[in-house]
Amino acid sequence: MARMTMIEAIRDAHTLAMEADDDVVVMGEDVGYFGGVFRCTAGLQKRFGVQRCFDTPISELGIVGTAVGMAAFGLKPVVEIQFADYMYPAYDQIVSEAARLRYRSAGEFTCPMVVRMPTGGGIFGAQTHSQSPEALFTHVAGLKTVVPSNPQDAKGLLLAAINDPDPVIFLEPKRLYNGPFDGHFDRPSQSWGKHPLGEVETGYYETPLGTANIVREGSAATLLAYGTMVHVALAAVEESGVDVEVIDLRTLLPLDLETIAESVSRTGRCIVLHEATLTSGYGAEVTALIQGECFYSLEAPVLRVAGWDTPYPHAQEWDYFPGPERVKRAIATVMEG
Amino acid sequence: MARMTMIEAIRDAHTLAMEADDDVVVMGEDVGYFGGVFRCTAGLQKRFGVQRCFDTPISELGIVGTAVGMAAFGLKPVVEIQFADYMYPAYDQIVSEAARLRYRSAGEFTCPMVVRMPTGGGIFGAQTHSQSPEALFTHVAGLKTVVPSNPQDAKGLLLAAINDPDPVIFLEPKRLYNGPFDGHFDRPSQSWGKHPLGEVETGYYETPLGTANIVREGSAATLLAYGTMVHVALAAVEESGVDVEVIDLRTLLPLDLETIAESVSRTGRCIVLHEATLTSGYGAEVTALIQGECFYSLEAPVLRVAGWDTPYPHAQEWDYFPGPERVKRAIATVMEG
Amino acid sequence: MDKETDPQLHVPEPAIRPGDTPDFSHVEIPRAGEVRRPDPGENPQEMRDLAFSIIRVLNRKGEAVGPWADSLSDEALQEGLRHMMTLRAYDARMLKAQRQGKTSFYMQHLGEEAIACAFQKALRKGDMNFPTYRQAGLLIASGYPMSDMMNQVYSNEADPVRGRQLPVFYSSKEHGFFSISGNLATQYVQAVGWAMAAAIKGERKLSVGWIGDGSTAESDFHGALVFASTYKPPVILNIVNNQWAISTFQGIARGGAGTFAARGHGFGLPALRVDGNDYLAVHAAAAWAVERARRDLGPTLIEYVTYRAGGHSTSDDPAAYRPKEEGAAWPLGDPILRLKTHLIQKGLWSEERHTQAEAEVMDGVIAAQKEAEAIGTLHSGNRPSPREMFEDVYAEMPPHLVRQRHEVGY
Amino acid sequence: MDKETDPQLHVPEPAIRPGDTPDFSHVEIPRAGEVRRPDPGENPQEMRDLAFSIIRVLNRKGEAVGPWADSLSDEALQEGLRHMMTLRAYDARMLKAQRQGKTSFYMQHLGEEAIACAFQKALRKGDMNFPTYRQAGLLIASGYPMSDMMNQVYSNEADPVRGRQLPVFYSSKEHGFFSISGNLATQYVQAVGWAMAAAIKGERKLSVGWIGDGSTAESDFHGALVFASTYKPPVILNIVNNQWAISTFQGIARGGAGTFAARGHGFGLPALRVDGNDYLAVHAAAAWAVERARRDLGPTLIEYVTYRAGGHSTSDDPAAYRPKEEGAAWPLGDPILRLKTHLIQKGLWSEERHTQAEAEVMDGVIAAQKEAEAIGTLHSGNRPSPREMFEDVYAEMPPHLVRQRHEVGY
Ligand SMILES: Cc1ncc(C[n+]2csc(CCOP(=O)(O)OP(=O)(O)O)c2C)c(N)n1
Ligand SMILES: Cc1ncc(C[n+]2csc(CCOP(=O)(O)OP(=O)(O)O)c2C)c(N)n1
Ligand SMILES: [Mg+2]
Ligand SMILES: [Mg+2]
Repeated sequence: MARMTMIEAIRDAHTLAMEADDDVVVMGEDVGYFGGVFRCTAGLQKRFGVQRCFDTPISELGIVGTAVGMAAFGLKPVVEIQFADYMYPAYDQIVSEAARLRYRSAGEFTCPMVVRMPTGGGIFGAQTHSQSPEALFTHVAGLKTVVPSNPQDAKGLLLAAINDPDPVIFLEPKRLYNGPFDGHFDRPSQSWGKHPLGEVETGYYETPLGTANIVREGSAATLLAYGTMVHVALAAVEESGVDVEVIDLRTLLPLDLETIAESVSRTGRCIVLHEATLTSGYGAEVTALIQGECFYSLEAPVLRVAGWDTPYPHAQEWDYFPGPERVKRAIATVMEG
Repeated sequence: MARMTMIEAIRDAHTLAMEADDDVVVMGEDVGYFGGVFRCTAGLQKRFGVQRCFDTPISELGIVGTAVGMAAFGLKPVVEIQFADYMYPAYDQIVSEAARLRYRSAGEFTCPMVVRMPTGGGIFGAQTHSQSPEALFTHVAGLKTVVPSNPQDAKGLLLAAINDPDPVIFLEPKRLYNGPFDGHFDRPSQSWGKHPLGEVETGYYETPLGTANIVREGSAATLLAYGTMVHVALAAVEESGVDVEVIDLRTLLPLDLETIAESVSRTGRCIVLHEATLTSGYGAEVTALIQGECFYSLEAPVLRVAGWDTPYPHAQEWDYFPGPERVKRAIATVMEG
Repeated sequence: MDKETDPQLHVPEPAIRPGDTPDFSHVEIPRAGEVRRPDPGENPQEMRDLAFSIIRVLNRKGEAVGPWADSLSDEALQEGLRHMMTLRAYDARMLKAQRQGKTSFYMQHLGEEAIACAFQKALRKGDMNFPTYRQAGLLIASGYPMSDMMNQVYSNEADPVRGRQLPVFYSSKEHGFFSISGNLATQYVQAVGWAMAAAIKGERKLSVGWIGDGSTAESDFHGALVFASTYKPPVILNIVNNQWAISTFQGIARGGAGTFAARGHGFGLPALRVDGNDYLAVHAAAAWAVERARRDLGPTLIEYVTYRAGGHSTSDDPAAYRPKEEGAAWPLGDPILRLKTHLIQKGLWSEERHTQAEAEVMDGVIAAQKEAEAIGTLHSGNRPSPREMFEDVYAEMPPHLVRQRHEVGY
Repeated sequence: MDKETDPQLHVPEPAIRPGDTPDFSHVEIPRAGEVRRPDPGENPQEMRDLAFSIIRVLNRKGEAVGPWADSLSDEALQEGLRHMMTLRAYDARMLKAQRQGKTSFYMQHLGEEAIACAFQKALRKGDMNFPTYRQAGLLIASGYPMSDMMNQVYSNEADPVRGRQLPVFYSSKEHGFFSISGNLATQYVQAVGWAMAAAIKGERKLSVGWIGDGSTAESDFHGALVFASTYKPPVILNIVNNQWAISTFQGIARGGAGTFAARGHGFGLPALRVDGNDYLAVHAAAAWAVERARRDLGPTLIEYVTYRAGGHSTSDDPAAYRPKEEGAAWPLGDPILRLKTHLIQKGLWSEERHTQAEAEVMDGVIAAQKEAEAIGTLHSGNRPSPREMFEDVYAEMPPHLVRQRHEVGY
């Protein structure tokens, strides 16, 4: 075991994957010499050479488009989109190409590629450095979508994603890079230095895609979250004094519906959390699934706590961010229902 | 009143809007001299000149990107994306630019623009001529999303969309262009010639955005649909012999939640239909809203009938398309629940 | 400053529309043999002239002349003629099959046969094309079984892509033919990525991007040129300028540039412009670009000047936007006729042999068609199971898809 | 064919990295006054040379020489100097304010002040810039109130964009400054659309697209050039080549092209390359392009050669990827110093007046800052109400947003 921030854990995963497999290559804007604006790829170019880790022109289309070609050749490209907010120019290549290549060629050509991107707010990044576009990926057949919430998972999930034979969208909550964040923006920042999940297994391991993690057992209600919202959920639950179960989804697609349904059937109440815009967000899908699976156990409607249906504002960051107060209110509401 | 196909109704709306307002301009691939691959803009160039209706290079990014600039100048561009499946290159301009311009400039610059695109399957168009990407728009704050199901609505909704001060995504179910289609692919094609809604008001009228339409009253359950699925719903209900209410949503965002909630509270059962891929489809949002609004009236879980979570296949078109048989089974299931 | 003017939108218009008399006198066509052939290693900056002329080998008399001649043996030329004839016969049969309702859709190559057929012969096994829907010649020239092409067009049980794709969206890794997308231009940048991968691995393989004149306006075209220009991998970027993009003439996509080949100049890429109806010129240009790639000298951009003599697809009627006689007036002629004349002129062919070859070729096509139709056509006979609809979305079927498959009863 | 070679990925690298001695000897810089000035109406094909040189007016001695000189009056030159000094002082104060925690983020213009300041003076009311985040000079040169700029940077209650945008993402229709996006390049094609609208309406207004060297790789750059080349509306397309895109040197985006201006050649656009640190050269080139637009002669592409002397933003430390001394070694010098020298040389300015002007300018900036800070800074004082978060998503607030606003208690 070793102490790592999420950045270090991601870097470690890259290093191990590149050591294990010559076909793993890394590229993106500023990822080469400089090592990425968040330093997630620092040291890779020096260690593995410019042919395996290099800077690209500022063209998200080009990054993903060439990665699709590389993957079809037989490489395993791991590409970084500097912020999730900038993935749109690559969206066509992701949706129309990466996601459908195996299907339309009946397995003749495949696309084992990982597209990493920092997501979420909490750093005063405003509308172009704060978005959480996961629902735009979960709607697309052929993609897998992963969101880690801590260094231990980030490393294991990234290694599993790189090893996956299909394209994986790997969303990294940037507010968690250096420490857990429970939404109490007015308290001092935490670091991973003292958090139990900042203690990361050394060496190669995979955290299988498609398995959720019950991070707090409880019996009164089930709180479903991923990424930063896992920490918000935990804080809100402690503060609420209600015995709520908290599940970290980790992989949005494929979703570990079994674990979720088991929990909600047991507790009879459910809240889904995310930072992304409410309408047609991923919470809608989870809610629809749960009301289908657990209809006869539900004591109250499934509640969604999410970002408002507005762009992510700058000055009003903490009015936008679905923090512990909103979650606590939701817990109270769902317990009344 | 005049008999019109949906194509003619759309053409009529263009003509009236261009007559009424010099600032309305029309552009897109093949829309000028030729009048569009579906003929929706036929005659406009001849009538209004090449400065107001013209062909563009094959660049969906360029079409929408220049339209944003035109709209900011003060024009009201109405642009055609040849198939919804080809909107992805323009997605960044739609999501990051058109949708957010008013917000980020605090109302100083606005984007009164309509992006029309044919959607849906049923014409053996396979994965690149069959998609229904509405959920990719409803997730985006700042956009309105409209889906007409007949000529009368298509005209009125398009005129309302053109007159709207904000960007509107106007999705045209191509299988309805020439006639209603109830999913019985093995029966002769219908035309709008005999359908009551093929009788279209002449002259200028608007069908307000955000109002659903109860197309069949019923008491046993509520079936929510839009576009082609409205006709599938109606056929399935007649064949099922169950007294199901059918609501045509018409506008997905803003959604007429009031009409929907009133109906579902009354019937206690609900099915949501769409052709798009199930997971994270628009049905998820509607389901999540209904279970929230009508929780205590629901006798059974809200059911979704939708396209499978695969790309739209060619040979297996009718296995993919959510036709009347699947809807009837859903009616039976929801009535049992 | 000179006097100001009210600005106007300048919308390019083709010189001729239905009702007018076809007129291609504005198309500047140099004489065959006139364009120089620089060494493939020459500095691209020194060969800009090549983007503004047209490399031609076959002259009016059918002679092969000039520095780009002689890239092919007699046998290869005869084989080339047969490939083009086969493609044309295949097109004719498939168009008819579509009209008979045996499939939903078809796209033909009429007038453009030389380009893909000749280009393919400059490649070798291991190279990869990223084609558009109008390069079936690559498959024919690489010996892909025609019945498999038809199985794809018919979406029958033997369709290699399991009925999932629109007709003509073939895929064959073995034959260096990348799965066709349907979204224009997207594969152009993938071709560059594939070549980057070859470069990263140091494997002697090259890739070829294909794009239509109209599609060069798409973003992926730019992405491809930016990455190709930056990393200089072994890729050849082909632009097939067949004058039309559905109803839109090439002036709309080309705008103020003299030629599509000129697009390469902004990126420092060598750019050739080639007579696309001249089998020999296409092959020679291909071989030149292939040499650049194999010597690791970097990418080449090539524009083929040709004419889409048929409709865009079976859904299109070009009479609505261009004179019916325009095809006949096209000054670069018919690629099959031109190669045939050359072979006759060389004493390698005759009218009789040609008639006989036509019959043979058609027999072969009909035999393949019988084979395919015995398996099934779109609406009749064996077709891929609905079960297959759920396969290959992922390598391993995730639980939600298994569930959905069960709902369909499989 | 020559011997084959194993291909390699050619990854462009800057000549110098931290630890090396700065060396710009590979940057070819013509002498001031050397580049010809064609008539704006000349055929773009005849002026390709202009994309491969650098238009310069001020020579080493500070004299204005050559055919591009004399576009500005003495008063205008003095005003220009003051604008640049104001921008630099503004930057200094805002950088400090960010370090003091008064806002979250800032982006400076150090070394690039001449470009936006001079360009703006070639425009008139009604024209529209589509700027990036590094063109605040446009606002300063057009007389936009500095306290409003600061209100935006502080996201306070008087912020014209209501706290919604990242600092420096200004917006002012009145001052011809389009709302900044944050997504690189997207506005380049919008500028073309705006000019198309002006052309459609026949209104004598022009638009200006702005983009950085690195961002030319984006798709919107291509879209802009394609549409500009096709419809020839009154638009000027500016590329600010400041040598760096965050940590990436310009060779990565430029690839094999000699210059960014050369990108215009593939589209038949006239393309200039200009000394971006020479206020007079920038203004003269701008005026030339403006004349083209006003005479409806079509778009112009201009590359400004400059150097980003500061960090990319307050989140960036350039010492990690380039030598600290690189800025000082930049051969085109400092734009303020160069104009100052010119004015002194012309007898219009002196060291004393400069020192005095510096103090005056700083006083003005400090006064504006006091005004803005009296209203509030990001984390203290008056800020826009959370209620505003829900406004302007649409013209009229739809029911679901009203509901959400109520949830927040407004
Ligand atoms: C992204 C995208 N936009 C639009 C289309 C619709 N479309 C199909 S073919 C075509 C014309 C293409 O013209 P060109 O590139 O010249 O190729 P050609 O058909 O002439 O071979 C268009 C607009 C598409 N398939 N994909
Ligand atoms: C679409 C998009 N991709 C990436 C980014 C992140 N980013 C912001 S500035 C920048 C560098 C831009 O460099 P350049 O265009 O040269 O402009 P400069 O900063 O030098 O003025 C990058 C990569 C972004 N804002 N938008
Ligand atoms: Mg074409
Ligand atoms: Mg730069």
